Amino acid sequence: MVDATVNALSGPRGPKPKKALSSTNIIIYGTLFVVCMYYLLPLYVMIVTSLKGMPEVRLGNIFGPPVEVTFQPWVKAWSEACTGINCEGLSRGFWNSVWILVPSVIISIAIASVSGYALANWRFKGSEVFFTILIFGAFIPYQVMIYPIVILLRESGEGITAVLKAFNPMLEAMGFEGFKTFRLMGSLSGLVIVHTIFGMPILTLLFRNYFTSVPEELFKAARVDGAGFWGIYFRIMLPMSLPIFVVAMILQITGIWNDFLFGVIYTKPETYPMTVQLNNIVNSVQGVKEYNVNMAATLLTGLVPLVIYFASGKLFVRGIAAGAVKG
Amino acid sequence: MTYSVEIKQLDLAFGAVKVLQGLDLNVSEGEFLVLLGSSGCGKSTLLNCIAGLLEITDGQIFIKGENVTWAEPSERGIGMVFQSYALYPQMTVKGNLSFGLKNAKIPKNEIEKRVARAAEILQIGPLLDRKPGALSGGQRQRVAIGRALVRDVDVFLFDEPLSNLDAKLRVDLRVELKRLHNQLQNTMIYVTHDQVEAMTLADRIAVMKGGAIMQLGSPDEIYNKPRNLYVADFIGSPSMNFIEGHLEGGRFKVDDMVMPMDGYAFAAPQTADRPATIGIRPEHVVTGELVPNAPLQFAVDVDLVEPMGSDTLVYAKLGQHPFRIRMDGQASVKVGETISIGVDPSRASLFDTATEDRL
Amino acid sequence: MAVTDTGQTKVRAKRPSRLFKNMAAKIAAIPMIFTALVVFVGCTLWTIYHSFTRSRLLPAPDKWVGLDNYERLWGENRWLISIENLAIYGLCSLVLSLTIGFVLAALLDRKIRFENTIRTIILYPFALSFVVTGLAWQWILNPELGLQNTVRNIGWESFTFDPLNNADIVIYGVLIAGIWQGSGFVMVLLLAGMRGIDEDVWKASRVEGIPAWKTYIFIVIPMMRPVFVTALVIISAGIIKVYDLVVAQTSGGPGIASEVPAKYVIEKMFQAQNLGLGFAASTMMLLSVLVVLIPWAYLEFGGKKNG
Amino acid sequence: MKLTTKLLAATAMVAASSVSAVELEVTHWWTSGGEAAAVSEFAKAFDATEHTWLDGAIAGSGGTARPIIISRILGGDPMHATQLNHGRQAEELVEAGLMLDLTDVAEAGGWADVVNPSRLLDGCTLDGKIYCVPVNIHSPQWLWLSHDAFEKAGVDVPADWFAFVEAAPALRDADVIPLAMGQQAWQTSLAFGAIMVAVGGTELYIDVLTNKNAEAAASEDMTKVFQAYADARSLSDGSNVQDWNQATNLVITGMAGGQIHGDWAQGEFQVAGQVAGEDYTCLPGLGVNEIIATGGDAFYFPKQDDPEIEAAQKELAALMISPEVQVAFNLKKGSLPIRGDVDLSAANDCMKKGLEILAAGNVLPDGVNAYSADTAGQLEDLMVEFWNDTSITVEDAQARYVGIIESAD
Repeated sequence: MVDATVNALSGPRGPKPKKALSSTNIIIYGTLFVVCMYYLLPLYVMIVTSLKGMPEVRLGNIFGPPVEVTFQPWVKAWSEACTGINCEGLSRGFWNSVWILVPSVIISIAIASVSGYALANWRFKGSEVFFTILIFGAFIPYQVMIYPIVILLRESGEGITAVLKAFNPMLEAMGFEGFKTFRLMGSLSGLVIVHTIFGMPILTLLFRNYFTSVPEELFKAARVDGAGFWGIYFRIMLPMSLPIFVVAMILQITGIWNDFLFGVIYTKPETYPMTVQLNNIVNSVQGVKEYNVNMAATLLTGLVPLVIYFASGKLFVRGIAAGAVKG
Repeated sequence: MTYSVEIKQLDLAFGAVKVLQGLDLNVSEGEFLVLLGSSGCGKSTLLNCIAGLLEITDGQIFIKGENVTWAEPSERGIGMVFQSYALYPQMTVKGNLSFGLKNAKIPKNEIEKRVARAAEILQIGPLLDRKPGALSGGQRQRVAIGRALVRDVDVFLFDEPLSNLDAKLRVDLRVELKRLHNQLQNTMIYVTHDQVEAMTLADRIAVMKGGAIMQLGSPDEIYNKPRNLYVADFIGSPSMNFIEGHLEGGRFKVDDMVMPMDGYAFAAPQTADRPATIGIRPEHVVTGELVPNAPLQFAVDVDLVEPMGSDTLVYAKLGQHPFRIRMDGQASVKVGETISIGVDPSRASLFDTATEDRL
Repeated sequence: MAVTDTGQTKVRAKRPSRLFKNMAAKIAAIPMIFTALVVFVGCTLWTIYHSFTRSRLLPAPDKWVGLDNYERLWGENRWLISIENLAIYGLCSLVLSLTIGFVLAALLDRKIRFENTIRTIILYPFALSFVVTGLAWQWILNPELGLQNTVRNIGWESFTFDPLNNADIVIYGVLIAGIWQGSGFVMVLLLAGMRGIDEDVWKASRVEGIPAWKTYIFIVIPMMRPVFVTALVIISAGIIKVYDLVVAQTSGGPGIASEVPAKYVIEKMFQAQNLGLGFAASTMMLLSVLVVLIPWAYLEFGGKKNG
Repeated sequence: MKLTTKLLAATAMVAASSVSAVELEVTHWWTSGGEAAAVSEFAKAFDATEHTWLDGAIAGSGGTARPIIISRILGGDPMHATQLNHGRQAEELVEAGLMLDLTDVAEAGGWADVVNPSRLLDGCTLDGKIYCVPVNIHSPQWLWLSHDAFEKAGVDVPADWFAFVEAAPALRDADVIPLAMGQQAWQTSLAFGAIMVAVGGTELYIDVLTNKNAEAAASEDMTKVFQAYADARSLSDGSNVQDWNQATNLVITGMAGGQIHGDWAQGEFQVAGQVAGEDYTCLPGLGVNEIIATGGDAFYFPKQDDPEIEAAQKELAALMISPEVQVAFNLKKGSLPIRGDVDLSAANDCMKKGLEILAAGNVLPDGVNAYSADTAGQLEDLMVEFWNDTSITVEDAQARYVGIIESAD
């Protein structure tokens, strides 16, 4: 399907509209214009609202451009907006999201690409069964698994703590400070694990399909040349699949950045990702709702995926289509 | 003597599907063996087993007398060339050639030496710093051969190496391969579905069908003395004419025709009477002024004529039986005409209709 | 030594153990196997089992109550409203996003100019999170200061469009935002499918003089059946998970008029401290996914073995 | 850590010998203006010790915050102290042994003698042990009225709920929403409780909410309550806000006539600089039955395995209930202190009304305490649904109400 989606970019196939100003053409371009307006409208409204002062917002013309442009709402949303007595604005959530994002993207892609590679080139007994379960797992509503994962994280946190603390007498004897309690639940590392787990089906599918499309003979040639599992992965497969890694990165960056559910359940206020903090800022009101600040905050949160989207262009399209469609 | 490659009772099954069964094959030192068959006959599978890319179910494989049944592909002393070239796209030609040597921890200067030698033999010196994407099909295939060459191995395995090339290039490279074999004198096992390649290249051909070797022999044997109906039908283009009839007292009878099989070399001296099938190659039929010299003569009705330039292929009817005749390109034959033809029974083949084996 | 210097000199003559065969691949696949077995299968079974127990704040595996939680669930108005909302939202967004997606794909497929720009515009909302989408539309649909007020200011005094504060139509307010966010994605899928169709089909229909719209309806759509089915499955799976959008846009309000099952589950589990009921509700969600998934899987993989 | 705190910590170390300075993370859902001001009083007082208050405010109502708090405690990542309504809510957590036993602190501080009404402490007690610190008394049954709004409408500020209902048409004519109401479930539920006390009387309230008497819930008196509640919802047409403080803000700005809400609404008036009696009026028990149900907030201290932290937790617990902190906190919060032995001369008009009622002993138990979170949630769902869906008849609603009470636990 990756190939089919490339078709999507290869150029139109339908009949060509006849003359430049035929009635069909007017209808087509007219419809598309209206459609584009509908899709652009909210972005436009968000931008103009975020640039207005509150008195102007209260005038009630959401479509009107700002009479007096002010960046105060942006400043406030970024560094001053309050949730409770914390008035650090969205910046904290932004950095939390970054700290969640970077390891999650790297780890999930590393694990999924190796899994996909093992599935495509090194099938073993039962590997297809695990893969099928994994793909079906992608359709299981998260709600079914959320609670047991809380328990899993807690128990493994305690297990790791027990292991670490076993070294404490030794470390203390050597004059070092002992290990503290290690927690997965509520910590960034816990959320990274959750993102890795739930990113696994789609990424593994993506990589498996890609590696399957790599000619098998290439793999055979490498084996004849004496390369093993990791040798072929790092020396042959990895260098020739950079595009698919970029696609996976786009997929994961937007997906993890936009996550709300896991952020709200598996973290705590200090480690809230940006989306959760955004919701808190907008829905935690001190007297009057400051719509301009809210919209600035909303835009700030949407900025990262938007930048990724506009910068990556066709790769984004390829990513979502490849991630969504079975190969 | 030790064979270069020796396969004993090889079984391969994917689940319940048996792909290869009880297969035995010996390849002598320096021999050029071609595995020939239509797709799905198991020829590539067998090659992959020899290379160690497929794990066999039962049996043993020896290379140079060493039991390599469970060895890794790189431990077997083989080099392999693939149909799709299978060059590593991100490496230069040089990188491609030296990848296997690096994996085997060969010293650097030795690598240089071997790469240079291979480049010289294959005349790909100027291409060493290019990436495969910048090469033509023929150049890629040379690099692929070079990759096997640098490994300095005893056995070369070719998996339909010329199939992806266009017709003209294929002929050129075929000739070059033959020359290479003459020069290197390595054992080569070569898989193809193209009988011309097989006939031109092979010291011996193994015709395969359904995971078994139908006939193993020199190109001449395969062509002139096919061991069964399948091989007879498979080799030769256009393929052999078959007519079902009876063998009675050393004569072949069909309808009201009787063909004395004088000069035919029977496999067994006293062959009992039985239903039999005669096979006559279209190119072994003579026409025109040569007919009177032929031991057997018939008259056939011409159905269709296909002029092919060098030859003319005539579709005719011998009694009720369709019969193809390859004639000279200059022959002028018209549809509806009745012509006389001559056949030499010593060049024909006779098969037992029931067992399909050569009589 | 028979084997050349490129190979190692040590050659295994014995068959290696099956377990250790392919060992590196097996080790590398451990995270995947863990995810598949422990998380996807294990956690799901755990939840299903506990949906039959009287678990409140803490899981109580020993307090078996049979179908009590399910009885309570289906007797509860809030759940019924959630299901009804999901049905309305699901059906409308399926029909609308497939229709809109197809029409847009067909329009974009007609060799128009600015195709890339238009596609970029239609798809960008998909890059945004549901929280951002919900908040943006919450603001646009704000009755005092948003769309309604603007239209009234222009002069249409009686104009009323206030879905977020009207319990009867609030789910359509959510739907508008949902369609805005997701229809571009459906368009891309369908466009990819459309371009996967052999171009000779278009040549043939032009030779026979069939009008374009007829070609789309009678030839292109039937040929795109697999793409439609895939899109359907993906949209459905997404619909059942709808949570953030509702939380951000309406918080389930006014009242409980825009509640959805996903939100119901989270709230029963973590807020009302009735884990058992939450598990029962999430098991129902799982069931509804299976209702979509199993026929699809049967159709897709029924004949052939390999995915 | 700042240098001053370090110095403080150093001196405290000498004074308190073995106690070293720690940071305590405290979660709560007090995020509105008045609430945030109140909670910073706790923080200030605690920071004045050698320890540090790490604020973990969770935005949204208790409904949003509780799941986060509970999942963290259950998930093995407990905060050091947290707000939770006492009563049934935390019962299972205590039973599971996840909460710190504060009995020794309570005995040292003589909580049993100072906490008034003593019922508040009962809510913190399980099997004779004390697990939480009640910090304030909240009574939900108040009617808040905007003087501005009634002036606009040209009618007197009503003295009770019934007068308010009569004045409503005049408010409508003046383009004022008579009754402000946030759309979150707990707010409509709270209003129902208030109307129940006012219209149905205390006996009915106790019978239904404390004794879980389904017959009483089916009685005719209860029908009247539902009727009055149905009338109230028609008064709130046009009040399209979600959060309670937004609704209060409608009253503060005179855009709405009144709001049925708890005494914490007072904090918002205070932040807006309004004066009770001049800018707004508060009517406990909706002015009908001058009686208040006493719920309140409490702090729990999830168990930690670090003795230093445990010592600091106990210190915070003792601090929260100390007289000075109680006064400072409650004045900002608009709630009543949990001890009768403090000086509240600084309290405003509304608070004094509450104190008087409290002193007179006209108190009711809070509905929250009697029901499990599960049942409370069901009741809230019913109330908010009824409030928002005018097609549900009074009879239907009552029938469903009876059903929930019957199966309550």
